[in-house]
Amino acid sequence: MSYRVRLEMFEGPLDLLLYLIQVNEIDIYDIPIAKITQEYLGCLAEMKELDLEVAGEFLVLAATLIHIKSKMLIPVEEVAAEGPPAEDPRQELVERLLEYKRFKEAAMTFEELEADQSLLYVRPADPAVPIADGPLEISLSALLRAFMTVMQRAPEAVAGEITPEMINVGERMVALLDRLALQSPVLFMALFEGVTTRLQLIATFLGLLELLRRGLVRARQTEPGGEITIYRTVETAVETDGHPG
Amino acid sequence: MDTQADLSPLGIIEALLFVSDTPLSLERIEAVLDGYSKTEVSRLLADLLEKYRQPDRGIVVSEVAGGYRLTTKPEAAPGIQRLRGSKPARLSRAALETLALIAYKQPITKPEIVAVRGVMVDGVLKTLVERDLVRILGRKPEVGRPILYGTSRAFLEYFGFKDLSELPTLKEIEALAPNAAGKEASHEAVKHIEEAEGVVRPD
Amino acid sequence: MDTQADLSPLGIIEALLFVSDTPLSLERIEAVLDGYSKTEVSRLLADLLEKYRQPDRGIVVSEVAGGYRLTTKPEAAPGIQRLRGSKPARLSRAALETLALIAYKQPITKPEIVAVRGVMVDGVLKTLVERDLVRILGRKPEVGRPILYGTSRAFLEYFGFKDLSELPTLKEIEALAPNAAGKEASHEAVKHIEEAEGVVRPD
Repeated sequence: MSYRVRLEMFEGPLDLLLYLIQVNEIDIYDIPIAKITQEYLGCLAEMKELDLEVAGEFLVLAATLIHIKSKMLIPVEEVAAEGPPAEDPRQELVERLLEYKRFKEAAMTFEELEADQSLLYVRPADPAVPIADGPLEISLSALLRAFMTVMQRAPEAVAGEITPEMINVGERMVALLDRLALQSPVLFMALFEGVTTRLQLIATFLGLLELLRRGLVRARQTEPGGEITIYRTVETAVETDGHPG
Repeated sequence: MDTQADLSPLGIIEALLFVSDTPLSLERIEAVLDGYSKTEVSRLLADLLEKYRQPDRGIVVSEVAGGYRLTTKPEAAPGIQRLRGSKPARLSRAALETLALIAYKQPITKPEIVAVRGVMVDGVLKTLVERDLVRILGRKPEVGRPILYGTSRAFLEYFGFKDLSELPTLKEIEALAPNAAGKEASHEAVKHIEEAEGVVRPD
Repeated sequence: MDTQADLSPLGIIEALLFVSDTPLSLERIEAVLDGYSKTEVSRLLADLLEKYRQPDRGIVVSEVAGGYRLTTKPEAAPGIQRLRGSKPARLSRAALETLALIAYKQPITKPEIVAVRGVMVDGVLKTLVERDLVRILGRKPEVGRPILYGTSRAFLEYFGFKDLSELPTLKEIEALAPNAAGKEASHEAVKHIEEAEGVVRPD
């Protein structure tokens, strides 16, 4: 090879492949797989020290190329003139390459637009602007970040103690409490009515266990093997009752 | 209103654009001005744009992300960079590719992005969400319920688009694009989603 | 378009004043303009002041102790106030953190929230309940019968989730949110995101 290639130059295996196709002036619709595979593997071989994760991505495509190459070696049976043409083993790869190329080119357009826009300056944000009383504005990302921050700051023991690990469980707990607010006691089995997926079933059960553990509900079984009933121990609270302010 | 009677509506709009840290939509200006119809506000904005279109002005009114904003002219950039002693940071190529993919294919999941780019995108996606160019739209109703990503209003501002319909047309895949029509349709769908989410305000 | 020669020095000064968050002194402008004497800059500023002294302008160049700056005219104040009043409100950092905690750890009591956040949360809780983001689920049957809090229907609707199980999981958050090292920076980022995201909750 007359050129030296460094993997960092490329945004991934498809980018590298596109580059090889371009420098060799190859028609993307008729890729000489044997030649391009050899070049591609040659590039990989030059990388002595590779980030394992990155290498993996490049190796996956190497395997694909080798697979296509092997398929190309199998002689195509003569097909009757009116029969459907045999599918080219390269077709899927070509489609992927073209799809990637479209977005790579779009990214280049974006880069130009970014360059243009970076020359336009807006007024610096005024820190004195008071928070208004208008409709509320929160972003989900902001909420997630707030949660991460609060959990990172929290004393470990405390944070762990009130952590039901799965969010689904928390959701089920609330749903169960709501259900029990309407009707209590209720039959254990009735709490699972309308639960269709196994995951939901497990979540509901774990939610119930957690409620029991926290003493927010009680379970009662009058006789062995008999029906289990669930009681709500949470007391109803009106919004103003005991609420600060 | 008496106090503001001293100042022309043009002046008020100019002041509003000056103090706002996001582009102001026609509707918001109309609501603040009070007593002027949308058509009138629209005409006033056109007047203001015209007034600012003078060669010796250093700032201009431009239309972006469903609203109007004041920015400096590009020719003033070297001076501003000297004043600040720095240039604005740019996105990496990986970030730009991922962003392009999200912009055209939204709503899109992480696995779908990975499938096209052929590389892991966790780090890049995180950066884009952090910079608020990309936002979470919800979850895809399929196994694993992956998170759906889309572009934000900040994205439109960042690249100077009025709305998503202004995205440059993607080059069609020649011979191998039997579903090109479907692609266009999905682009339309995205626009509708955006409108519904209030990111792009229909004029 | 790439050289600043295309823009008059007057335009450059206007742009500099526009982007600066503090008044600019004559010396500072002179240093940036490069090639203009102090007297010339002084004259240019006088010109700019004059140009801005038009009755229908909403902004003016004013001379203050530290130098020159652009400000809105006092007559524009009522309009600006209305604009800010219509501006989507943001939750304080404390409110946002408490809301996040309730969202992910519900049902949760006030003492539990306090234990995690390490500060009093009465005011914040009140705001969240008033804003209808948080609801009271009931009282925990233990000493003091603390109130149990959870998120409301409106909370889900606000973020477009069908139910709580659609909230991004902890694992997904970790992949998207900044780590401990970026804590302070994240505050800034959060602020920008809130400003940029054009989601307005129907009241």
